[in-house]
Amino acid sequence: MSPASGRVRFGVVVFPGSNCDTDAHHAISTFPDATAQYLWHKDTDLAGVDAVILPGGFSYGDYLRCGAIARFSPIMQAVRDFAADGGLVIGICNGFQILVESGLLPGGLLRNMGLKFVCRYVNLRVENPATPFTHTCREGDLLRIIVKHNEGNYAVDPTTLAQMKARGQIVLRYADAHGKLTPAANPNGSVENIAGICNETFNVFGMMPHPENSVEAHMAGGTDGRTIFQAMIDSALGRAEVKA
Amino acid sequence: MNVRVYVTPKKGILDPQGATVERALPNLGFSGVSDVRIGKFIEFRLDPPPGTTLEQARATVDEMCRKLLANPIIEDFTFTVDEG
Amino acid sequence: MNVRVYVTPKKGILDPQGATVERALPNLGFSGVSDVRIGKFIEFRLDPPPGTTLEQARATVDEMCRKLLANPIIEDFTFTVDEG
Amino acid sequence: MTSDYVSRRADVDAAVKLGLTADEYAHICEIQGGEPTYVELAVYSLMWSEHCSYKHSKPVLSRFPTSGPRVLQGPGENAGVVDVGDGWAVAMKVESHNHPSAVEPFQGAATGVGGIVRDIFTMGARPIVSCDSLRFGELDEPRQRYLLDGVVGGIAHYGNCLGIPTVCGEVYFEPSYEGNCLVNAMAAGLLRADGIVRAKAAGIGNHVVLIGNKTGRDGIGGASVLASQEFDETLEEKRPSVQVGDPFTEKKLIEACLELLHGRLVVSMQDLGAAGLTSSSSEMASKGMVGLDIHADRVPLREADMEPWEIMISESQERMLSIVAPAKLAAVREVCERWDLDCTVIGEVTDTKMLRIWWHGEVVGDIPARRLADEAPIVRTPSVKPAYLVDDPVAVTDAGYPPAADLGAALAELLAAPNVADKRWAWEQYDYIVQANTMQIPGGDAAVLRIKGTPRGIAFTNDCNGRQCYLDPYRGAKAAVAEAARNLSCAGALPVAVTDCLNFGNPEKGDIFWQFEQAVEGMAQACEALDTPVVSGNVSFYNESFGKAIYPTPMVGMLGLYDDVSVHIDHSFKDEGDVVLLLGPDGAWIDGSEYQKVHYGRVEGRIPDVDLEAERRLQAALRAAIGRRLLKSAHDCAEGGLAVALAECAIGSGVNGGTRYADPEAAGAAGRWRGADIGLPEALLAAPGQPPGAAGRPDLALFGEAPTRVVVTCAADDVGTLETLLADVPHRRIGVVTGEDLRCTMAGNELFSVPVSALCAAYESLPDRLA
Ligand SMILES: Nc1ncnc2c1ncn2[C@@H]1O[C@H](COP(=O)(O)OP(=O)(O)O)[C@@H](O)[C@H]1O
Ligand SMILES: [Mg+2]
Repeated sequence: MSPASGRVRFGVVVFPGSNCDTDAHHAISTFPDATAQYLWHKDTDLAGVDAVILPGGFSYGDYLRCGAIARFSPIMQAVRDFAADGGLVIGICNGFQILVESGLLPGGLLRNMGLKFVCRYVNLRVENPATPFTHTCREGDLLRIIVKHNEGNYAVDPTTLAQMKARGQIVLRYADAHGKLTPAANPNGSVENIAGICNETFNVFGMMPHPENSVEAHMAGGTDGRTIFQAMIDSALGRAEVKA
Repeated sequence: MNVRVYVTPKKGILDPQGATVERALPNLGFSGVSDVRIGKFIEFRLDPPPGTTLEQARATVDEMCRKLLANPIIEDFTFTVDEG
Repeated sequence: MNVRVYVTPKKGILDPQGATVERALPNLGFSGVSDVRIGKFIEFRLDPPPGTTLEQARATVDEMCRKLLANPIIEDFTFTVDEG
Repeated sequence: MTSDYVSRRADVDAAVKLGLTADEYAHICEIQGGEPTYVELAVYSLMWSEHCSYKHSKPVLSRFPTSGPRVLQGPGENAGVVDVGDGWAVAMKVESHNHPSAVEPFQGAATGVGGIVRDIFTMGARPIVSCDSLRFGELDEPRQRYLLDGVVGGIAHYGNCLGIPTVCGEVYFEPSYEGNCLVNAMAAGLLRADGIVRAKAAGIGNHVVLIGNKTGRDGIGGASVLASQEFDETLEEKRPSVQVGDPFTEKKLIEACLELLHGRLVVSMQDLGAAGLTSSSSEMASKGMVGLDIHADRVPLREADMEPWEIMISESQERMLSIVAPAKLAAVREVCERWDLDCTVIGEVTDTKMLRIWWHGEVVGDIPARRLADEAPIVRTPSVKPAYLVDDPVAVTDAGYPPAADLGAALAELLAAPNVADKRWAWEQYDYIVQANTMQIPGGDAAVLRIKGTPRGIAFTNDCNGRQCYLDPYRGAKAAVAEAARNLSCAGALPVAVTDCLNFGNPEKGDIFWQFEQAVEGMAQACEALDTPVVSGNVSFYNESFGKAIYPTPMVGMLGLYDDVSVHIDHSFKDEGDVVLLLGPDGAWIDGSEYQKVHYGRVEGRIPDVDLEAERRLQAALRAAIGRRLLKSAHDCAEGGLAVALAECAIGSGVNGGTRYADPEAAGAAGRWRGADIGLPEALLAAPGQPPGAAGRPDLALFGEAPTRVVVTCAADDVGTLETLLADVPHRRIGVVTGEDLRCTMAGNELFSVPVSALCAAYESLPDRLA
């Protein structure tokens, strides 16, 4: 896929209750080779965007289960079709929750082990750099990015987990400052410190931490989140050869 | 019709809330409690089109549970439908 | 003993979850649903000291509900205790 | 044919049951030209309550300076508005939710956030900041831990869902708050300076439109005597007086209302807060000098069988009232539909100047709006100096205060004290980064945010030391303003405006009223001297339990500005070899200090008075130095005195992006801890104005408290330039940043030397106390 304009067009889906939609939009605007536009949850097509962001927040108040109601939004059918065609979709936090509720990603996200919302910088160890979302990294790189959620405790049955590991679908894990996967480094009790996963075809990615809040050097969050979006941009522009 | 849906964390899936409550109870002086599982209890009225049988209504509720009220990957559910 | 506790939002109190689910259902093709209330469903095993009567066990569970499992200011609860 | 609602009239007994006095009832009869209907009485009883009418506080509040070149809107609207440059303005306000939080901490605090946020976006401002100032009893009480847990959880639940960063706050624990916790929620929003919306009804014939949640019997517990006693015996006994927050609906309201306001689809807007529809409609009518007809039977209900008076006074959350021209109604409905919000025409603007309440075609209440909303009879309480202060307190002397034997241990003890210890446990539950404006996260002196698209920025802080206000309400309140300004100046921001929440006991008592007057006087003087007018605020009286009042707690929320926000600094030590300076006068007092409370278990004495002129000079010099990028860190000396301030600077060095390195070993290995070698001059022991007992007491030099003191660091090369800039401000070089221990000597004698990692462990021990 190589957008004609030379700039990758990101669509940021706005659900009622999304609240990191503007942050995602802003983050993309800091990349010279990308533009962002909002997509309304009641829309039925993606307006020709090259990549989709399902942003963080509390779609439908996170009532019932996070992401449970949003997944029925009209736009989600278009997102499903787009993903089936190999389009790049990233779900961040609530977006990740919507992707698992939609069945676009395996597993589920439970209440944090500590039963409290947690807003904290974490270290993410890159487990699989051969994805359209991480090819800018090397295996074992540590990214310092903020998490902020109440339900980020990833759970999946052992059989599926084993398959996911074998295929390299585990993309990011919570680690300590030395890259060790310790329980203390895990902010939510997620199985095997999982922080981000891909689907089997590596074009749909969900992560609990918020790369969009780490894109500007002068802000509190630093810049480690840029690499994720840069990877997506390069992939969409066909600049990167990413094995799937 | 009155519908009651009971959603519980799937067996084998961690239940952070249940685990925390189980740990808290002895400190409050309650002993002998185990296997705490915390789920959801959903009640509603269902007024199906006239002529709907109880069986049909149950099928509708089952579908509602599967699609929305529970997430079968992490949750189990049961329900009751009473006429009235 | 097997205990099941049903916690519901008190009558008259706002239940934003229930209201939001109720609003969502018609869009999913489920009509005729009203009065949705969402609460908690808690199950656990209770192994009281030998010689405890069912009455005593019920009193204990009642106290557990009041103190921890439900918030009596905004929630009602009921429960069942089965021997077994 | 008239219904019961009109034919039955309320007598004085009913009025008294609703909390009105016989005099007030007589006044009502006079205004109404006879006995009021029950609906009218219910409406009066709420509008003339202390909460809505400010009947005790109004004359005293007029003492505050409220104007200035930057003030675009002072007190009197939903929020104050301050010009911040480049065509931008900031709306700010604080509100208390003390009593609801004491009953149900989670929902009480949550709805407190919801209420203050509505005050902000009603002005046409996009809410960008939320702050919370909290007070509880001592933590060893399980009930207090329960309250703390619930309140923090409720604030997190609501604020996080709205996507408004909670960037600053404070938490104090004192026995006086045991039966009456304080939950003060502050919020601020950004708007165009020419886009301020005022809550004024206008345009005869325009629609009155209710937007948002349905109306239930929330928060009408107090008035339910009407139902049970007189009106309708069949109504349910139990009424939920606890309000449950629905942040999802409020998030949709924010988006929809800002769209309506920015698109000029509505004439004006007002949130429904205390006294619900009654206060919002009467205030809008009064401000616009028009009348409003409200058809209570058209209000969408959550419970079918509500009475008109219940509908008028219900405090159901997440509702907005707006005035809409008929031609714009369809467009307004369209926006509300898009956001899945109810939108109902419930009345119209009239030229009668009356608030007229209709019920199925009949007028059941007809009240002059202005008299209801703005002319509640003022109550004057004669003030009396409290018994505990009748003999003017004197500064404490050595007697009964043997110096701590191990100063390092005393420092650790202070760092672990709940009032000093790191509050990360609380603020980690808040999303402090959403909206991508946060430059300085919680944990420092002030929160700093940028204004996107400009070089500008803003800073916020909340401050009030209730213990000091108890010992001297005048000096303590003055100190609260000075400290708030100092916190902003430490971050490099220019303090420009105040919003305040005045939490006191029962104002009908002379001694409480005296505390109130004294505190307002102290605040007013400090606000004048520091050029920080009061643009909005809130008064919370009756904070008592079992007849005992809380410490007087005049909480100060302050806004600071940057023309160039990139100059901002934080409090943590930066580089090996940086020079440490102490700015401000010598001398520190044990009176009212944390050291006095923690180490000696006492609260007494005479707290020092802030020299406002010295304060102003110090802060100006500090900001000038930061503006010229001469400083690497700056930190205010507050609870725990100089030693705690130094320890916090050192502990802060182990922080990266808000997270402390999880294990101190890793931090050490990464060379992240920055200790310091501090040599204190003996002059600190015999400062002018200090009681003779302080001589020879290094512990007081370390832990004593005094206003107007700041610890700063700068590169060794810059000290000379800095000292020139500090010419008219007392200052001393007291050490250098070095190593990984905090070491302190006086005249060659070591006072203490402690690894920073150990100080950090003490500082982070709060969660252990909550388990
Ligand atoms: N202590 C105070 N200092 C300054 N202004 C105050 C103070 N208390 C109340 N006000 C102002 O009085 C008005 C009424 O306050 P309040 O009843 O809290 O408003 P609302 O009900 O809209 O939240 C507001 O404009 C508020 O800013
Ligand atoms: Mg208001």
